[in-house]
Amino acid sequence: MSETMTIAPEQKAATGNSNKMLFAMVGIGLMCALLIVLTYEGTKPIIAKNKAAALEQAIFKVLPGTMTTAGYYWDGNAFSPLKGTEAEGQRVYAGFSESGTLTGFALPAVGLGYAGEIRVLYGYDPAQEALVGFYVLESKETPGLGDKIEKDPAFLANFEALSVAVGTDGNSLKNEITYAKSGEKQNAWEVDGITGATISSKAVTEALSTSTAEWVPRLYEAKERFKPQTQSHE
Amino acid sequence: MFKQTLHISTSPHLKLGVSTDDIMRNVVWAMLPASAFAVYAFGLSVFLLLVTSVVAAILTEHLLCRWSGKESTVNDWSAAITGLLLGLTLPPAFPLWMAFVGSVIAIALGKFAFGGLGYNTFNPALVGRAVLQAAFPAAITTWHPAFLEGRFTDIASSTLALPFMEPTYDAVSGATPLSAFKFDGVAADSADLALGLVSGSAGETCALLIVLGGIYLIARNMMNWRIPVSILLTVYVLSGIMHWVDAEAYPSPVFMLFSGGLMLGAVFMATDMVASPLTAKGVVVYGVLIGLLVVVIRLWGGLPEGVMYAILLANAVSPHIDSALQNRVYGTNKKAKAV
Amino acid sequence: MGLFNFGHKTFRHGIHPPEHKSETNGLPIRQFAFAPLLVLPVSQHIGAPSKIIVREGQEVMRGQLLAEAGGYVSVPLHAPVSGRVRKIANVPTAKGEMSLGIYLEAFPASGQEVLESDGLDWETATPEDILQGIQNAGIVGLGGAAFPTHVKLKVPEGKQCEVLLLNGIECEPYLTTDHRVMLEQAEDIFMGIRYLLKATGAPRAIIGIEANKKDAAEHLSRNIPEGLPVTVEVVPVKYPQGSEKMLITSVMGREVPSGGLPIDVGAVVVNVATTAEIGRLLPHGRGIQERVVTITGPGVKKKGNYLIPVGTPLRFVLEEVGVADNLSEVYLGGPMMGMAVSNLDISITKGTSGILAFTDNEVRRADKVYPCIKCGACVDACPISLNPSQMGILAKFEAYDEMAADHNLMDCFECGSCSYVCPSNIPLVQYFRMSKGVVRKRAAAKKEAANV
Amino acid sequence: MNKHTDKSGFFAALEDSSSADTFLRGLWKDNPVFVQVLGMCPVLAVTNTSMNALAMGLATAFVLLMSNVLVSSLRHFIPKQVRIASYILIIATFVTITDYAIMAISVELHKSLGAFISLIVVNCLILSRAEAFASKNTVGQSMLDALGMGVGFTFALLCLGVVREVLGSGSIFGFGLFPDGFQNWIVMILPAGGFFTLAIWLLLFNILKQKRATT
Amino acid sequence: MKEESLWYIFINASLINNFVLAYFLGICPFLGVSGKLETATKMGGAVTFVMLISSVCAYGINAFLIAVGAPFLQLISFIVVIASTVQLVEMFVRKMSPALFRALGIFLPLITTNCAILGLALFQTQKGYGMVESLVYALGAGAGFTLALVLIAGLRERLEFAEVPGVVKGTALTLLIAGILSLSFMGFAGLGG
Ligand SMILES: Cc1cc2nc3c(=O)[nH]c(=O)nc-3n(C[C@H](O)[C@H](O)[C@H](O)COP(=O)(O)O)c2cc1C
Ligand SMILES: Cc1cc2nc3c(=O)[nH]c(=O)nc-3n(C[C@H](O)[C@H](O)[C@H](O)COP(=O)(O)O)c2cc1C
Ligand SMILES: Cc1cc2nc3c(=O)[nH]c(=O)nc-3n(C[C@H](O)[C@H](O)[C@H](O)COP(=O)(O)O)c2cc1C
Ligand SMILES: Cc1cc2nc3c(=O)[nH]c(=O)nc-3n(C[C@H](O)[C@H](O)[C@H](O)CO)c2cc1C
Ligand code: SF4
Ligand code: SF4
Ligand code: SF4
Ligand code: SF4
Ligand code: FES
Repeated sequence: MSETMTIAPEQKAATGNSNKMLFAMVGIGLMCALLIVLTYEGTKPIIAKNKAAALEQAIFKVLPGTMTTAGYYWDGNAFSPLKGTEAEGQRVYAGFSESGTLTGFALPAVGLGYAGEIRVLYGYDPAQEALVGFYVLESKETPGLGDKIEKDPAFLANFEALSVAVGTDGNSLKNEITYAKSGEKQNAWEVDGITGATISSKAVTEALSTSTAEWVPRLYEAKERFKPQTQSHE
Repeated sequence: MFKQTLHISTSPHLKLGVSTDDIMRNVVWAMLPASAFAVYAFGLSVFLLLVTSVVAAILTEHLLCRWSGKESTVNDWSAAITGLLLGLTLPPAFPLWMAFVGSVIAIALGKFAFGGLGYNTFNPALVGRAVLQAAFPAAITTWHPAFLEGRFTDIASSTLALPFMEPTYDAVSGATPLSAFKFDGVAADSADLALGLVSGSAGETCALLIVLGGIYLIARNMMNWRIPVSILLTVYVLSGIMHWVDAEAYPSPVFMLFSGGLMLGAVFMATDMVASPLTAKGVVVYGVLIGLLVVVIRLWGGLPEGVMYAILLANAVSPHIDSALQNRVYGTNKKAKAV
Repeated sequence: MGLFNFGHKTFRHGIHPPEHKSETNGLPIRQFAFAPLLVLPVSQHIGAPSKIIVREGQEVMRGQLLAEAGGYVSVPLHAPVSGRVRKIANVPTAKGEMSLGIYLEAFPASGQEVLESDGLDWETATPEDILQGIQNAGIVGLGGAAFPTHVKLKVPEGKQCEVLLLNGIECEPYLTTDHRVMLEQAEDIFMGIRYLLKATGAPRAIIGIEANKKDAAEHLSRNIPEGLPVTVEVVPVKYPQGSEKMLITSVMGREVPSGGLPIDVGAVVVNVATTAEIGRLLPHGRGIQERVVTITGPGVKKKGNYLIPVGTPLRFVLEEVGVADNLSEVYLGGPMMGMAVSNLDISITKGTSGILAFTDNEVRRADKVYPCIKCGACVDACPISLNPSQMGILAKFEAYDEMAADHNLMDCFECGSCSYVCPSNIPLVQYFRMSKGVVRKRAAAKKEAANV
Repeated sequence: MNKHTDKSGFFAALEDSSSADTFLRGLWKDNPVFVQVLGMCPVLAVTNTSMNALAMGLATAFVLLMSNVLVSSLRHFIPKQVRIASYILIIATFVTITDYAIMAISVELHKSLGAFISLIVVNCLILSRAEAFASKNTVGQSMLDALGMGVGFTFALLCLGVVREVLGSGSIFGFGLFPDGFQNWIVMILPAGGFFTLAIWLLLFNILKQKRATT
Repeated sequence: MKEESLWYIFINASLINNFVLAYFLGICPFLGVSGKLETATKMGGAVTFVMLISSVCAYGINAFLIAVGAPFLQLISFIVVIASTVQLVEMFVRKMSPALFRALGIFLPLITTNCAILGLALFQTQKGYGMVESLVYALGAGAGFTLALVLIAGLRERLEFAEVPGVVKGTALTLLIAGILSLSFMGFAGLGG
């Protein structure tokens, strides 16, 4: 059936050999490239959709009442709609309710925990001047101890209304988020820690503290300018 | 006149006369004061904990020997040491079933799998504890306070947790001096530390009684004094320097010496000769390495305490220490040949 | 005291077994009774056996030659008593084998006079004369090895003897012969030194003595003859300091290279009793007939240091001094290196420095052997700084070649310090003796195979 | 088209009793993990849950199957000198395809398998089957071999995954097994647990072997 | 956002998340050559060497692929480049230093199919490390790999003469040691942060 079986190898002597090698490699290379590109193109829309859905899911979790979202990035002076190539640290997602009112912003933050980086997404509502939601994107913390930051209801309750009021000068927080030992929370801007997982809960606190100190004043100032995506371009 | 037949034996005909089981038995004696204090400070729960871990260790050793067709080696006392030491390193209200599991692992994995007494390259008791710490991190970092009222009549609820079930902890639970320092910046009083008036693992709290046991063994030439001395000296000097640099951030060297499992580890665990180097020089390097790791983990690591990991890591390095620091064989260096 | 440099010079490692010397070190040397029948193996030394020159039935005088040297590494044998050669046949030896020897029946009224030949004047004799004289006198190392002394004294071409070291250490527990010899025979020792200095060409001599024999050290240093270049060096008590390698290290601070001889570091080591014998015998041209032996141990009734004729049967000796009923073990030599004997028909030889008798109460036998727990006691004990722990494990796994190649097995001189300290009762030195044997045999086999 | 080429069909190969052997060999006697000790990294790294183990096993089996088929069909076309390079190219292609496929199926799963999907490229099990079997046998035989080895590999991964998940998380394929309050043995899902579990499986195999040898 | 310091990257790759003991990368050479200390040391050296080189290459390739918009060729290019790098290094070393070649020679081809190398390339890309960070990461990973290998080799050499039960001998024992070592390395958690 196939020619390769009928052609005796000695017919293609020494001269033909390197040609054959080249031919084979190029042939295989082309075939491989074709297969890969086909798969890539075939799966691209599905993957993009999956990823977007996962992101939305997360945003909905940290911004209660959100129906639609829109991505922005900080270019140093102002917020512009996402183009897709910006670094993660520059991004922020705005959420809007059914009626189109701003429900808040979702932002990622990173802290160094017990077993490496902890990546979280948190929701900031400028109307309440508080964090209103919190979700762990990625963590390697010890199951049973450090992973309480994802599951412990008492700890998660911290982020239902964690005060991040902007100070009078407009570019810093009145009170930065600070850590308090379990059961010793006094103020609205303190995070009530987890006994037995001090390192992890402190890491989360620090991640939020650093991120909010940088972003919240900016977002608070610009909050009026965010509109649902359809008319978002300013 | 000579009725009896004479025995033939090969020289030397004299023996120092201290045998391995003597040493092991005496190590158990030396640990008894600290064990008794643990029972006194934490009550019935610790008594049950120690009994469980010792019995489980001896039972495991016996059954493994039987199963593999060897003569039982439980009467060399080494399994009892492993069990007792494991018990002493566990939190006072640690669930008994977990302690049982730990002892089985210590003997089966830490000792038997390597060929039994004399061949274990890691300290068996610490292998048991390390597995427990990784398996049940919550239980092993939950500390029960010392000197509770009614400790001789009540048993902590976590102690009696059902096998394979998560324990429920009594509401009262104390922080160890080390975690109090690391996470809250509070240093305990040195006298309290030395006398054991603090919370911590069952057998680690009373530094003085541990030292006493160590001195007894050293005096009877049953323990290598170089190991505890080099560990403690290293910790003292290093943490002294750090404390001098920044007294706020780093605890005092005395605090470092008497807190946590350092004394227990330096006196009874790092000195396990099986997993430590052979030569005098090697043993000092081993001690310094342990001291260094303890200081590094305590001051800069994520965990408040690092004695167990320091000893296990030094165990792993000890073959290299051994081969690097062999004595020079008599008459074989260049100097001798040059003469 | 200022007389000698006190006690910091010593070698690495070593052990401190209980000394047990006080029971006999105060007892002067006494002449032992003559046994009715002496048993004299012709091989009492390392090297070729002596060649018998007497016939069965022949009458011999005390001091008469019974056998002459069987070669260069060999010495003659002299009659210890006057009597008749009863039989020339196989005799029992301490090693347990039979070997050729002479049964000599003592005359009941044997006189004290000894046959003499031409003496050798130390001032006029040449070194060669002295070496010949030493061989003719049948002298072998009395320190225990029984190696022909004249061979050892011959300094090879190109080497130089810087120091003549006199071994008065006597580090074995229980033994006190050298101690008594130093106290009672100082004159003979100094005379012997004169011969030895001449024979070896050494400019000076050092007497090494352990600190538990300070009286001997004082006695000797006070009596050093005018102009004789001798010093006394006192070293701390530690086993096995009496081994020539350790002694050289303690006194001279040098190490004999692995596989080498003392002369490689400019030393020749001779035991003090050997020296005394040389000093006593050579001026009169006599041969060895008797030696000092410490008889002691918990099983012995009349302990002491006795001058015993060579060839006296062990049974006779024990009957004379009286032993306990529950006798269990008898050793020739000290308890650390000596050999246990089962046959009391063997006899005292030139190499016998002590006889120890232990009863059932003292002997700790058949202790349970545990695995090596890596305690390092043996490593800290081994004077050669070997790793007995590792070698013991290798021996158990029969890795003999690895022991020799990587662990210097052949440097082990079998002092037994490692076995003494091992808490796990591992028969370390016993393993090493056997392993050395195997290695030697393998090397010989290989050589043979190469030659074929 | 003669009888010979006919025989190389998949079903024909399956009928052949030696072919059944080809298939079963990978499953048990020459199990890539327990017997050949190949491709250990994924075995240890992604077996902390049964789901991961299954997914990784199937992904590897898929790559193995596809690359075996391709290598076998191209075996007369690929010159000897460049065969390893071609195999690597082919394997990398299928790994990339698998990678995207899994991402399309579930982002979550892709995240938990991490880089180990990509690392299938260097799993020597695949290269060794390509070199040792597919390059010398018919397409049908190679398929059988790949299926056998792939199933054997998946089976081994599951052996670890199930044990580790049951003890470490108290569940199997995510379904809780025990009543509330079961104490998870967290060490089992940590790296050390991977080493221990594999060691214990090997131990069991050794004991089994010893038992069989003595009887 | 907090930047990882170079020191942290090194400690993290070598101790905290050791490639062998925590990430299970390079297990096969780990099991294969950890029996003898000498070979373990050489293998460690060879792996570190190749890691450093392929780290730089991977950084360059990744930048290029992103620029041309063909991220799907990432894996295929990495593996091809690593394989060729190993070949080139092998040829280069053979020419330049026959002694080094004799020491590393047999290990170099083995490394081609070592997942630690490819894993390094993938991880550094995933983490978005720059050039210098990638190099430090490679150095840490190599050092950690060597450390794990050398420690196990020492223990295995010592256990060669031990009365290890027959059923534990071999791979099972090596895995048990690795497990205990992996537990011990957990003590480094949180360092360098
Ligand atoms: C094996 C192990 C894993 C641990 N994992 C975590 C962790 O993931 N997160 C954490 O905060 N603490 C972890 N810890 C506990 C910390 O070391 C420390 O004990 C605890 O955070 C102190 O909290 P406390 O002072 O409130 O008891 C772990 C401890 C061990 C022994
Ligand atoms: C075959 C042989 C040859 C010897 N040759 C010499 C020698 O030439 N010079 C020397 O000083 N000692 C020589 N010796 C003696 C030994 O070095 C050593 O003194 C003797 O074995 C007793 O030593 P010891 O009592 O310390 O065991 C020789 C020994 C033997 C067995
Ligand atoms: C372990 C050991 C201990 C020894 N102890 C002594 C000793 O205490 N006194 C002694 O004279 N020789 C002792 N020797 C023998 C010496 O090494 C050396 O052979 C002897 O002093 C040489 O003198 P000699 O040939 O006159 O006997 C010992 C040998 C060994 C191997
Ligand atoms: C001073 C000393 C300390 C010891 N420490 C330990 C120890 O920490 N853990 C242990 O399992 N055994 C210990 N042992 C007992 C013994 O060495 C141990 O059972 C062996 O490691 C088992 O082979 C110790 C023994 C002595 C003499
Ligand atoms: S017998 Fe050998 S190994 Fe033992 S201490 Fe003496 S010289 Fe060392
Ligand atoms: S003295 Fe005995 S138990 Fe101790 S290390 Fe030496 S051989 Fe081992
Ligand atoms: S190629 Fe990969 S799977 Fe194969 S032995 Fe090497 S590391 Fe292991
Ligand atoms: S990449 Fe493959 S071959 Fe290499 S160590 Fe990992 S599993 Fe083994
Ligand atoms: S008694 Fe010590 S060497 Fe002879």
